[in-house]
Amino acid sequence: MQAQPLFKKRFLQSLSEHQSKLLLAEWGIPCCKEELAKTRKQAIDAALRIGLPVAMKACSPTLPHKTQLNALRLDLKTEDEITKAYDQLSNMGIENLEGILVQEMVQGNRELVLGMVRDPQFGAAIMLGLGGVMTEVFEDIAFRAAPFDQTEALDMVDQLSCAKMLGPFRGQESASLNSIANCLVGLGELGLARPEIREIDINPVKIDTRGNLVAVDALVVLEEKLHA
Amino acid sequence: MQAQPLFKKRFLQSLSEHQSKLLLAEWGIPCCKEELAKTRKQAIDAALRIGLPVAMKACSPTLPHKTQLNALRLDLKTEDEITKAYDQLSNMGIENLEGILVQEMVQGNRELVLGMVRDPQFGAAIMLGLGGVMTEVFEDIAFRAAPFDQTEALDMVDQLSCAKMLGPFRGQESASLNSIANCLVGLGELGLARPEIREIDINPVKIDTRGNLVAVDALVVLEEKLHA
Amino acid sequence: MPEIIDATPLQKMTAPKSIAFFGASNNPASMGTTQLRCLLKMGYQGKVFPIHPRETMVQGLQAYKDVADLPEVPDLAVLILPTKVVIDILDKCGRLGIKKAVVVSGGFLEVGGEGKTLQEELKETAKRHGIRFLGPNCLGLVNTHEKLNTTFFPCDCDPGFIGMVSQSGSFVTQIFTYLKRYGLGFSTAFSVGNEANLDLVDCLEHLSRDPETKVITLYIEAIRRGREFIEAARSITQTKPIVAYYVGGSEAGRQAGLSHTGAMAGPDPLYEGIFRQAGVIRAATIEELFDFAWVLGASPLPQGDNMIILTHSGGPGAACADACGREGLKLPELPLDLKKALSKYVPHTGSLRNPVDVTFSKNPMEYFRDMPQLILNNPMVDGLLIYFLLPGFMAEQALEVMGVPQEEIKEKVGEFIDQQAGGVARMMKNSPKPVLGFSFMERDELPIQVVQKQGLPVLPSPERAARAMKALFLYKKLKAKNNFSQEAA
Amino acid sequence: MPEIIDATPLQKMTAPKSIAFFGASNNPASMGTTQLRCLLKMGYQGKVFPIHPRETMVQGLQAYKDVADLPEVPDLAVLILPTKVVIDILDKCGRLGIKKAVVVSGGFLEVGGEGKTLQEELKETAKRHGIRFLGPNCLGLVNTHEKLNTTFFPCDCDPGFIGMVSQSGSFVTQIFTYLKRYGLGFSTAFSVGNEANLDLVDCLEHLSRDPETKVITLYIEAIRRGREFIEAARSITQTKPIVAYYVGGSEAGRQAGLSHTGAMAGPDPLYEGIFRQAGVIRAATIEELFDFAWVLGASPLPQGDNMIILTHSGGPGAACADACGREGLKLPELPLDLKKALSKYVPHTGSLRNPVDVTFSKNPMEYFRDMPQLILNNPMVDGLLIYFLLPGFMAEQALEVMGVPQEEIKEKVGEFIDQQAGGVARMMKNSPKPVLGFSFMERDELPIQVVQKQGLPVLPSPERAARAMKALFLYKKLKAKNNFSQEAA
Repeated sequence: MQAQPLFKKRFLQSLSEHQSKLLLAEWGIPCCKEELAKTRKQAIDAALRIGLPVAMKACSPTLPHKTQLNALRLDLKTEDEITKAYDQLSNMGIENLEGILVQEMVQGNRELVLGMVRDPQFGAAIMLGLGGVMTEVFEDIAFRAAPFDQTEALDMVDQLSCAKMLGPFRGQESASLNSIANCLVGLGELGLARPEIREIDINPVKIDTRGNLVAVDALVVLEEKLHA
Repeated sequence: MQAQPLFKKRFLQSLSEHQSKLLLAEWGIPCCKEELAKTRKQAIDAALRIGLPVAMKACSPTLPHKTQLNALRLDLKTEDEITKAYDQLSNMGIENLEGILVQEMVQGNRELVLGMVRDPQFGAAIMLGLGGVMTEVFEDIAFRAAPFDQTEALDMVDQLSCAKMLGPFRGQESASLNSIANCLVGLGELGLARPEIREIDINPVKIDTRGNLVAVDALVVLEEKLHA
Repeated sequence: MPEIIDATPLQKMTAPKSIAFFGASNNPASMGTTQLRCLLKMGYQGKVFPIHPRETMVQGLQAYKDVADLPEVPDLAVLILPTKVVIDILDKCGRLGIKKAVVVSGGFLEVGGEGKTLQEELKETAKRHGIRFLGPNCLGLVNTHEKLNTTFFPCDCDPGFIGMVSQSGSFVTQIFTYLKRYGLGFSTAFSVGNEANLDLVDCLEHLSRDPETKVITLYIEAIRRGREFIEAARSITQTKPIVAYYVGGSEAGRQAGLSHTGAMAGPDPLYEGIFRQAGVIRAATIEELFDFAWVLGASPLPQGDNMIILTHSGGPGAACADACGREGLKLPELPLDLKKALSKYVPHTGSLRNPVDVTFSKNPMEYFRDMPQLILNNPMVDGLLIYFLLPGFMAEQALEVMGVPQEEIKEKVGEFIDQQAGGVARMMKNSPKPVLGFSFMERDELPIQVVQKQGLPVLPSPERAARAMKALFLYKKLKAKNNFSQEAA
Repeated sequence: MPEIIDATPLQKMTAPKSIAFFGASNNPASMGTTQLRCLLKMGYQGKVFPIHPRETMVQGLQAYKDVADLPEVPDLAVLILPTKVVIDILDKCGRLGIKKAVVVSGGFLEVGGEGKTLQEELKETAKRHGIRFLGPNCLGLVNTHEKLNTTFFPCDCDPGFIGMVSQSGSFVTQIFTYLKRYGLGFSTAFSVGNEANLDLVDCLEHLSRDPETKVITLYIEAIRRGREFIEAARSITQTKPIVAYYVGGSEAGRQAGLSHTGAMAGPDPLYEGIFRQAGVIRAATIEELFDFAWVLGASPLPQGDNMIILTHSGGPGAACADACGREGLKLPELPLDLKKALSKYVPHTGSLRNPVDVTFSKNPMEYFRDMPQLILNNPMVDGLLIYFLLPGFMAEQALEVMGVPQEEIKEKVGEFIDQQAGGVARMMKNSPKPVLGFSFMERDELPIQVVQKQGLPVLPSPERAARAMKALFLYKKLKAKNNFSQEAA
C-alpha cells in the first residue's frame, strides 16, 4: 500500500500502465481498449472511438498506485466531462507524465488479479487471485512456477476459494476458464523470457458480463532499465 | 439467487425496499438518502434535493432482487438521464410498483451485509458479514442470538475474516465500529419486538469514505401481513 | 463443598448411596447384565439392588422380585428393560419414592410413531411422582469419584476433572481408554439420550456446581433450549470453562434463499456464533475437545498472546512455531534482559531467538526448571510451550555419563526422573502463567507420565499444543468480553 | 528388484555391506558412542570398523587407529568428529577409495563465518575423490530393512514402507516411537543437514527407486533446487506418492510491497502452489504427514469422492460425516439396491442412511466382512470409512454369549479376533477401493493390532480418517492432472 516511497528509495523502475499493457498484450493478455491522449482533443477523439462512457487516468511510470492519488476518473459520458477530467489529471503535477489514458469502462463485477514475482529458488512464480479491493483482505491466491501448461493453469483456478464466482454469477455468464488459463500460461512465458522483469501486477482483470477477461490496470516493475 | 419463484409459491410477503428502510431507520439503522418518486418531476426534484449523481430503482414489495431484473440505474448526473431512467423503470411492467426510488450514490468500496433470520431454537439470529457481490462467494459471516449488547456486537466484527478492511483502507477512513455495533444491537431488538418478521437482509451496507455506515439496499420478509 | 453440590437436583443421581437395577441377570447376552458388571467392576461402594422376576441372586447380589420389596428407598433406579414395561416400572419406582432414574431402554421418540406417545406417557409418569430421569435411549452416567458407571463399557480411569454432557453415548463410553492414555478421566459424564426429562442444559448446570469438575465438555448434535443454553453457558463460563464439539452443521439444514441471510444461516455458522456469545470454546475434532479440556482444566490462563517456545530439537520447535503463527499467537523476539539471562544455557550452535533452541543440555534441570523459570518470570511473556524429548533410555544414558554404575542405573532412573519432574512442578507452581508441554512420546514413557502427574499437560504433537494454547487464550478473551458485558449491564 | 535400486548412486549408502565408524568410543558421554550403540543395537548385519586413535576395542568390536589400516574398503564412512579434523579424515577416506559418507559433525555453514569456508573445503575434498555424502550437521540415515541406524536414537520399528527426507534430524529420530505405535516404520529415512553434497532432491530420487519405499515423506524448511524439485517430484508422483510437511512459511519472508503480487508472495502460498504443481500432498501437521503416508502407502486410490461410512455408534459416525463434509468428500444416499441388501443386517433402531449405523451387530463377521463387501461392490461407492470399536473385553463377552466356557475364553479370544481380522483382510482383498478404519482404541488393543497387521490402516479418530481419505482422493486428482499434462505435451 505504501509502495511509492520504497519505490523511489530503491531506484527501481516500472513501466507506465500503458506501456505495461502493450507488453502484456504481446504475450496474449487481453487488455481493455485504451488510447494515450496528449491533448484535450485527442482525449475526446479517443473516447468517441472507444465508445462512451470512458475512464481516464494519469499515465506515468512513477505512479504505480493511481487510486491513492485520485489520479483516476470514472464513467465519463460527455465531452465536457472528458475535457474537465483531462485538465484535472494533466495539472496534478505528476512526474514523468506520459499523457492521459482514455479507457473503455468494462462492465461486470467480478475481478481477478494476475501477477508475477521472481523467486530466488523457483524463478518466475505466477499468481492468480481474487482481484479488486478485496485482494489483500482475503489473499485468496494461487501460485505456480513457470513454465506450466493450460491444465496446470486450470488447477490454479480450482484452488481459489472464489472459484464459484467464475460460474454463472448474478445474471452474468460463466467466465471463460480457458482464457484465464491462457493468460496464466502467457504470463509464465513472459516471466521466463524477460528476466529483467521483477514483478507484474494485473489488477483488476475484469470478467465482463459476457464472461470475457479484460485487464483494466497493469504494472510491470523492472529490476533495472528494460533493454527492449 | 432464485428467490422469486419460491417467494411466489410460498405466498410470503415482503416489504418494498423503501418500506423496509423506513422500518429499519426507526430501529437506528442509518439508511441512504432516498425519496420515492411517482412522476418524472418528482424524480428530478428529489435528485436535486439529494444531490447529484443519484441512483434510481424500481420499488415494489414483489421485487426483492433488483439487479437480476436490471431494475436499477446508477450514477445519473443530468435531468435527461434521470428522466430516461424514470421512464425505463416505470415501463418494465413490474407488479405492485410503489414508485421509483431516487437515492444518493454512496461513495466507498467497502460493503457489509447485516441480516436477521428466525431460528426455531435460538429465536432472532442476527448476521453480520462481508457484503456486496462477494457475500455468497466467501460467506464470511458471524451470527449472534438476540438480544445482545454492544460488546458482543463488536465481537461479531472481530470474528470476520474481512475485519481488516474496517481499519484505514485504501485511502479511506476507518469504519466506525460503534456504528456497526449499534446497528447490530438495533437489529436484534427489532427482531425480538416484531416476531412477524421472518428475515431481514440489508445488503449492501456501505462504509463511506469517511467511515460512516449507510444502508443502500434492504429487504424485510414477513411471515404474514405486517400488523403495523 | 458438599453444600454446593447438594443444591443441585442431580446430586442423588450422580452420587447415589443405593441403586435399584432393572434388567440385569446372570445371562451374559443381556445388555443389562453387562451394565451391572461394569458398575460392580468399577468398585461402586453404595448398595445395589438387582430387581429380577425370577432370579434370587444376580451377579452375587441378592435379587428382588419387585421394587416394592426393597428394604429401603434407593436414591436411583437404572432401567434396562423392554420398552413396553418401562412406564409401569417407573411408576412403581415413583410409588416407592425413588426420585431419580436412568432410562436406558430405547423404543421411544427416536423410533417415531407409537414411540412418541410412549415417551409422552413416560414423561407424564415421571412428572406425577416428581422423578427426574436421564434418557430414554441413553447409557446413563459415569462418575469416577463415586466409582459409578451405569454404561456397558468398563471404566478404569482414575478420578478425573473433565465433566461431559453428550448427545451420543459413544463419547461417554468409548472414550475411556482414550482419556486413560493421557491420565485423564471424567468427573461426571452424562449420556442424555432423548432428553425427555433432564436435558443438556440441566446436566450442564449440575456440572457447573460439581466441585470435582474443573472443565465441562459437550458433544452436541442439536441444542433444544436455545436461549436457556446461552444464558446458562454464558454465566457458567465466567468461572468454569466449557468446550463443545458440534457436528449437526449439515448443509441440509439451510433454508431456501428467501434472503441472502436466510441462504447463509446454516446451523454451523449459527452455532459458531452462539458458542462465542456464550463464552464456549469450540473444538473442531474429538481430539481437540479433550486436548482443550485438559489444558483448560489444568492450566492458568495467559494474560496475552505472547508465547515463548523452548526446545532442544529444531524440527519440533519449528513445527510448533508454524502452528502458533497459524493460530494467531505471537512469538516475540526475546527481550534483551531475558536473552542475556538465557545465554549461559544455550551453546553457540543453539538459538536465542524464539523458539529458544538449546540443541543439547548437559544438565536436564536447566532445561526443565531454570530456563522455564527465567522465561516465565519475564513480564513480556504470557505463556510457555516446551518440547519434551524424554525417553527413559536417555535418562539412563545421562546417569551413565554421570558415572552411576551400570547395575544401579535401572533403580536410579526413577529417582532421576522424579527429580526432573519435581523441577518442572516447582517451576510451574512459581508462575501464574500457562506452561504446555509437547512430545511425540506418550504416557507409556515414564518421564512423560511423571511430568503429567505433576499437573503439566504434555500434548502429543507440537501443533496440538499450539492449538491448545490458543484455546486458553481464546477462553481468556471470551471471558473478558462477557464479563465486560455483564458489568456494563 | 535389486537392479533398480543399484541404479541409484545412494545404494551403497543406504545398504552398505561395511561401515567405517569415526568418533565412537567406550565413553558413554560421547555422541559417537551413542550412535554406534544404536547401530549395533538395531542388529546391523554388515561389518563395522570403529576407527579410534587410542582404543583397540570399541563396544566389543576391533578398533583401528587409522582408516588406512582397514582390511577392506568399506562402503560407507560415518564421521562424528570435531569439526577441525573432518576434512582431513574425509580426505583419507577418499584416498582409501570410500565413496559414501555421513558427516554428522557440525560447525560448518550453519555457524557462518569460517564454517562457510570449511564447508566449501569439505565439498571440494569430496568432489576430488568422487565421494557423495550426507550432511554435514545431520544425523545420517535409517533403513529398517537393512537394520541400519546411524542416529543417536534407538530404532526398534519393524521394517516399514515410509521413506523420509528431512531437513530436521528430529523427524528422523524422535518419531520412531510414534511410528511404532501404529505399526509403521521408515523404509529409509535421511537427515540431510546442510545439504552440502547430497540434497533433498537427490534423496527423493533415491527413494523413488527404492522398492521398499511405497510412499515418500518430506520435512521441508526451504527447497534449494526449486525447478529440479518440481520436475523430480512431478515425475515421481506419477507412480509413488509424496507427502510434504512444510514449516518455512513465515511472514518475515515476504517482500515489501512493490506490487500487490509481491506483497502476497509469501513463501507459504508459493510452496502451496509448488506442491500442487508437483503432485505432492501437503500435510498441515506432523500427525497428518504420517497419517497420509500410512494410507497412501497401504490403500488403493478412490476413483471418485463418494464415500460410505459404516458404524455401530452414532457419535463417531456423525463426527466422521461432519469431517467428510468439511473436507469436501461426498456422502451420498445409499443406492436403493444397496439399501435393500444391507437392510437385513440393520435393526430398526439403526440407520440405512449414510452413515450406515447398525447400532449393534450380533455377528461381528457381518459388520467386518459381509456389509463392507456389499458396500464396496456397489459401483456408486468410491471408498469406505469404517468405525472399529474392538476392545478385547468385547470379544471375550461375545465368546461368553456364544457359550464358550469361562476357562477357555482367554485362549479362544485370540483365535476369534484373528478370524475377524481375516474377514476384514478378505473383504479388502476383494475390492480395488480404499477402506480406512477409525477408532479411539490404539494398537495396544489386540483386535486393532491384528486388523492393522492385515494391512488395514485404522486411524485414531474419525476426523483423521476423513482427512486421510481426502488425501487419497486429492492424490488421485493431482496424479490425473499431471498425467493429462504429460500426455498433452
